[in-house]
Amino acid sequence: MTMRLFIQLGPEPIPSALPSPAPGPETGAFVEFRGIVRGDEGGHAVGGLVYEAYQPMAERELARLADSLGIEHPVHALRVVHRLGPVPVGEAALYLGIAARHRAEAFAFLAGFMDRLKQDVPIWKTDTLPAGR
Amino acid sequence: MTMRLFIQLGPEPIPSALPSPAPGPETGAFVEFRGIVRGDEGGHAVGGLVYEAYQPMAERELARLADSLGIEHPVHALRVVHRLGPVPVGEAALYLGIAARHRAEAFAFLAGFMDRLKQDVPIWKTDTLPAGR
Amino acid sequence: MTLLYFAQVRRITTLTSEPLVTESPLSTDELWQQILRRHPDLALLRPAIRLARNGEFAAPEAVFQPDDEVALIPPVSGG
Amino acid sequence: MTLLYFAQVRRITTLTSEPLVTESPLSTDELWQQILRRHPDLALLRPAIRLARNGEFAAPEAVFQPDDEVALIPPVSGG
Repeated sequence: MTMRLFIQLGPEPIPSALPSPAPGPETGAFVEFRGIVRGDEGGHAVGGLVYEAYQPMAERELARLADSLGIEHPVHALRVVHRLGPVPVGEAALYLGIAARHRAEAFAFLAGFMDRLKQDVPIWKTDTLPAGR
Repeated sequence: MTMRLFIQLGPEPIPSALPSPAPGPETGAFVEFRGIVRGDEGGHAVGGLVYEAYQPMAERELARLADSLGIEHPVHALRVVHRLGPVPVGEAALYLGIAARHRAEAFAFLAGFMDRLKQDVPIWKTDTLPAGR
Repeated sequence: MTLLYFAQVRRITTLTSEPLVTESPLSTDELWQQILRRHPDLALLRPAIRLARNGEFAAPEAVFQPDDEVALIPPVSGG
Repeated sequence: MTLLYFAQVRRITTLTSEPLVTESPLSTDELWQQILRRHPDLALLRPAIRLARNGEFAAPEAVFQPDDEVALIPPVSGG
């Protein structure tokens, strides 16, 4: 099975709604995850975080990760968006949208993808923004 | 920790975007799941499914399930929407939105909630709609 | 007592609900005897049906009161 | 060879990239010797840094060519 894959890294805010990456009649489960910047980082109040990427490698690693996980947990399609630069508290730094036939594949893919993203994809939190008042 | 809980059962289509049930600065993970009607059911092409509920009990069971799972996997808030009546292929019959501090709680809550929803909540697929052409 | 029928159960009874007049409380077995007297075709499905009393799953030792709302819950399939 | 620096590594080198002129291919150890000669303060971080060669993680036995793009990848923290 071929997985449809959409990868996007950039400074734009992540939209509050993104279409399913595989809207066909064979999709029974659509799971979305947003990693949201919290108002505290290491115990300190912050106004946001700043993300940086080694962009071409990050995109390639994300695609490789998707392909490799897709063998174990076949899903129809994946959309990954990672915001770069400053991200204010309450906004999403990361979005994943996974379409699959059944929820079990989608859940397993999601958990595995997040674990490996946080190990192998060259994206960094490099700074904090000052907390507002 | 108190969980914010929004439960809605009814015939209206589920919106393509629903706000996070806990948009505060303490939320680091927002997971959404849509159970979507597929174009095949038991090997036959269908145009949709018809859902029926014992509504007051279903709402109570959903709340009870959320409370009980929230002890094991503390999350900030849950929104559950289940569409009733006819649901065409490609549209969502079920929506879950879970806000939590970390993704691990949200993922565990989501998987556990789905397993138990499919055992204990009095909602049924009662019929299929004829496949279009 | 009001009996509520859903999904497969409703297709067998061809009713969504019906009254069951009883003067005294009924045990689970007594209630099932009354139900099966009216709808013998439910016998096959009985092992899969859970009873709910006033909107909550009833324990096997539950006692059903004359004014209870009792739902027959066949295997669920939501989501 | 072009060296790329990110995150903690960039804060130590105070550069995002710099050229490293070499006539012959370098082993991982030889490359690190060159890097640490320029930026000795990276020594402490070295065990945590993975090298990427032309956008892919390099195996320990990798050989770095004069025209490669080499990135120093400190522990990542995306998501």
